[in-house]
Amino acid sequence: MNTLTLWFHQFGSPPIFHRVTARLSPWLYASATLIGFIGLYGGLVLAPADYQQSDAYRIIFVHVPCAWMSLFAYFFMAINAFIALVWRIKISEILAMASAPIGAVFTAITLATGSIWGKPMWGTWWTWDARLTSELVLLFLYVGVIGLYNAIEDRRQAARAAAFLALVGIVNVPIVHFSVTWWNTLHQGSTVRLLGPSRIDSSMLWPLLLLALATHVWFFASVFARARVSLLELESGKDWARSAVLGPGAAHD
Amino acid sequence: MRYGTTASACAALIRRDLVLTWRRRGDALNPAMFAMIVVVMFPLALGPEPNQLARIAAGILLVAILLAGMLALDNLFRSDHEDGTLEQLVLSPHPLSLLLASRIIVHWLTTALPLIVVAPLLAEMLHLPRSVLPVLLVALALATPLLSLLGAVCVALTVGMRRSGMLLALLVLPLYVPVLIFAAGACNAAQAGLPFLAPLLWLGAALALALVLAPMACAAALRISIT
Amino acid sequence: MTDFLAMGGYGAYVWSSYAIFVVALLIDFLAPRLRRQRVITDLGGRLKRQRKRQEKSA
Amino acid sequence: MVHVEGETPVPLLHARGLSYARNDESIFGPLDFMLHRGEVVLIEGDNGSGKTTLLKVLSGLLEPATGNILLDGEELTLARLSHQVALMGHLPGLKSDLSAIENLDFTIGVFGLRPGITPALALASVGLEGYEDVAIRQLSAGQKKRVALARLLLVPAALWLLDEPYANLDKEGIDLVNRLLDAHARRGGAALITSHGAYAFTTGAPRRLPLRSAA
Repeated sequence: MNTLTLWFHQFGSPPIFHRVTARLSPWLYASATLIGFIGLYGGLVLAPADYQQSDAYRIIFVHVPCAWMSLFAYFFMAINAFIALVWRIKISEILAMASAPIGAVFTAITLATGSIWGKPMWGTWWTWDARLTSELVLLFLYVGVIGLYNAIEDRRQAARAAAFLALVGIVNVPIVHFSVTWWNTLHQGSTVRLLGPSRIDSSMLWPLLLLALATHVWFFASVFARARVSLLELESGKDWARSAVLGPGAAHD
Repeated sequence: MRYGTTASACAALIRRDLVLTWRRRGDALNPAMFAMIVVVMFPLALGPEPNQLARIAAGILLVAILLAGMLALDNLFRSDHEDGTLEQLVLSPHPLSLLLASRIIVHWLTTALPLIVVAPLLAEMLHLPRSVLPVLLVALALATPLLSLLGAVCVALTVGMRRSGMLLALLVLPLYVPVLIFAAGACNAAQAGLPFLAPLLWLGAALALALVLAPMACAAALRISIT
Repeated sequence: MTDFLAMGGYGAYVWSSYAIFVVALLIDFLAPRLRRQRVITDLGGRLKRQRKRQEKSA
Repeated sequence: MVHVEGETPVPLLHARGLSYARNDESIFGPLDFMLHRGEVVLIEGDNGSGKTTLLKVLSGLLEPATGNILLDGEELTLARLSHQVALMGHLPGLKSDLSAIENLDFTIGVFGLRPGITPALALASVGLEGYEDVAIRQLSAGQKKRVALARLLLVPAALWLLDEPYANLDKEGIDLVNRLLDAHARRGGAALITSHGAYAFTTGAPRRLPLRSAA
């Protein structure tokens, strides 16, 4: 077994996963907020006003990274769901279910900031723009996975059922995106491209990329934190979990 | 607090139902999500043109919210019937119609209220003219308790059956027709600038009537179907 | 500073978007910690009961 | 036995010519019996002889086809009766999302509280101390039955109608039921129990009420 599979195998065992992520978590959160602040500073202060939308376009520095993140979270969920269903690895089951609420949060942020951005640009809060509509359908996919996971009593079975739904959903995401854009071109009444400012020059690009990196780091910090809690809940019968939760005293009775 | 009086029984029932809903608060959002999906379907089918959507917005909203309310009816008695608490309720010394009335009110609070809260958001999606929104909300505030009351009678009749979902829809929807007509009538009148008070008053009268008669009918129906 | 806040007249929209972003991430940060607290209290209760049962049967 | 000298005591429950039919196929034939305070009666009969139906009729859930039921000598009406009668069926009658204490608090809110006992005391007397705030979902079938028994202890009902009280209970559980029945009888209550043979009645031979299926 070469070092990579050994590492991966070790990472799969709950106590080690718990310890490693517990040590990693503060660093991840700290670096995410640090990079985020730098990006926000770049986007809000340094970047010049857009000649067409003046300062309203600065919503892009929140809207676009969250849109990318909502898709990334779904892929992360789907990959873990696949591993969980095929190799029955408990950790990837938990990671898949932990990433669903985070993806839903980022999708909700995208929708909210998108509709707020639409108000000054188009005069109405909600526009049936192709990307916003497919983002809304993505939110329903997330709600479906979370709803199914909470509806079933037994945690392991719930995770497997919701993982299967996530896999079915992953096929659906590109199809929805394609059909919505086709639907949008069919009714090509909509005018200017809402989501991008007329042109992206470098002074706007690097804050955007920094914020995208910050959201990705934040995602891993949050998915590890949530996974650790569900792991403790699932393994509360075992000694390692009890000693991790209640201090070494409680473990041996 | 003296135990065993009718007031304490209704209070205990309301408190228990609210705690139960809080324990399952994830499910409380299901009717709202269902209504949102149904509303999103229409622009996808009919096209996103704001003025076309605005004309049919009130109607779509009312139908979507009525259907969502109807779907939520099913768990009014089902879980109680399965774990035996419904039998205990029927056996209680207090007037069953009062207990069922408090049950229906809590059910309305936990299912229809989120629908009314989400209605402005859905109205915005369908570009409903801003002037019609208050009338729509008043119509919903009168129509949804009416639906819960009428629906409860039908649910009581089908409580023993296993696959009662579709049958419940067939029983309830004809009762919904007048409610829908008056609610939609009020909204369309408001949209056309005509006076819209009359249909709302009709809804209010029907609600007052149902508030008194429906719990009794529900109690009688429950006694029939509990055997 | 004030024109920075005004954001070219679109201050309300820009700052509300950023507020939603920060609040949502805060909720995402707090949710696992609250759940962890609930898991700890549940586990504590269960251990206490187990110890009481063992004493009773011992 | 609670006896007033010289004058026959008024029976707690008096069924006269009681029968029940479902789509006019008789479930149990005309039945006459009296139940005095302090008595525990065992209803015997094989499956399908209408034991559960009899309990439901006596509890007022079902209308009898013929005959009537007197409670403390007066005609039975549901409102008056329910303060006196507690029915424990096969289903536990507990909400699985709530904890044991929450279920019991709801019960005393609706059915009233017998003086001298609290939910916590009732749970302790059925051997479930420490399980007060455990959700019913996490309890075993036997423990759920014990919470249902605790509910019986809490309500001011004089007449207990128990349908298969010994089901799902271990040896210790069966002793618990017998102890509760004795205490209830000594307090001046009465009980009607249905059981198809699997009973371990220890305190003296109970009066039996054979229920022949009417076929």
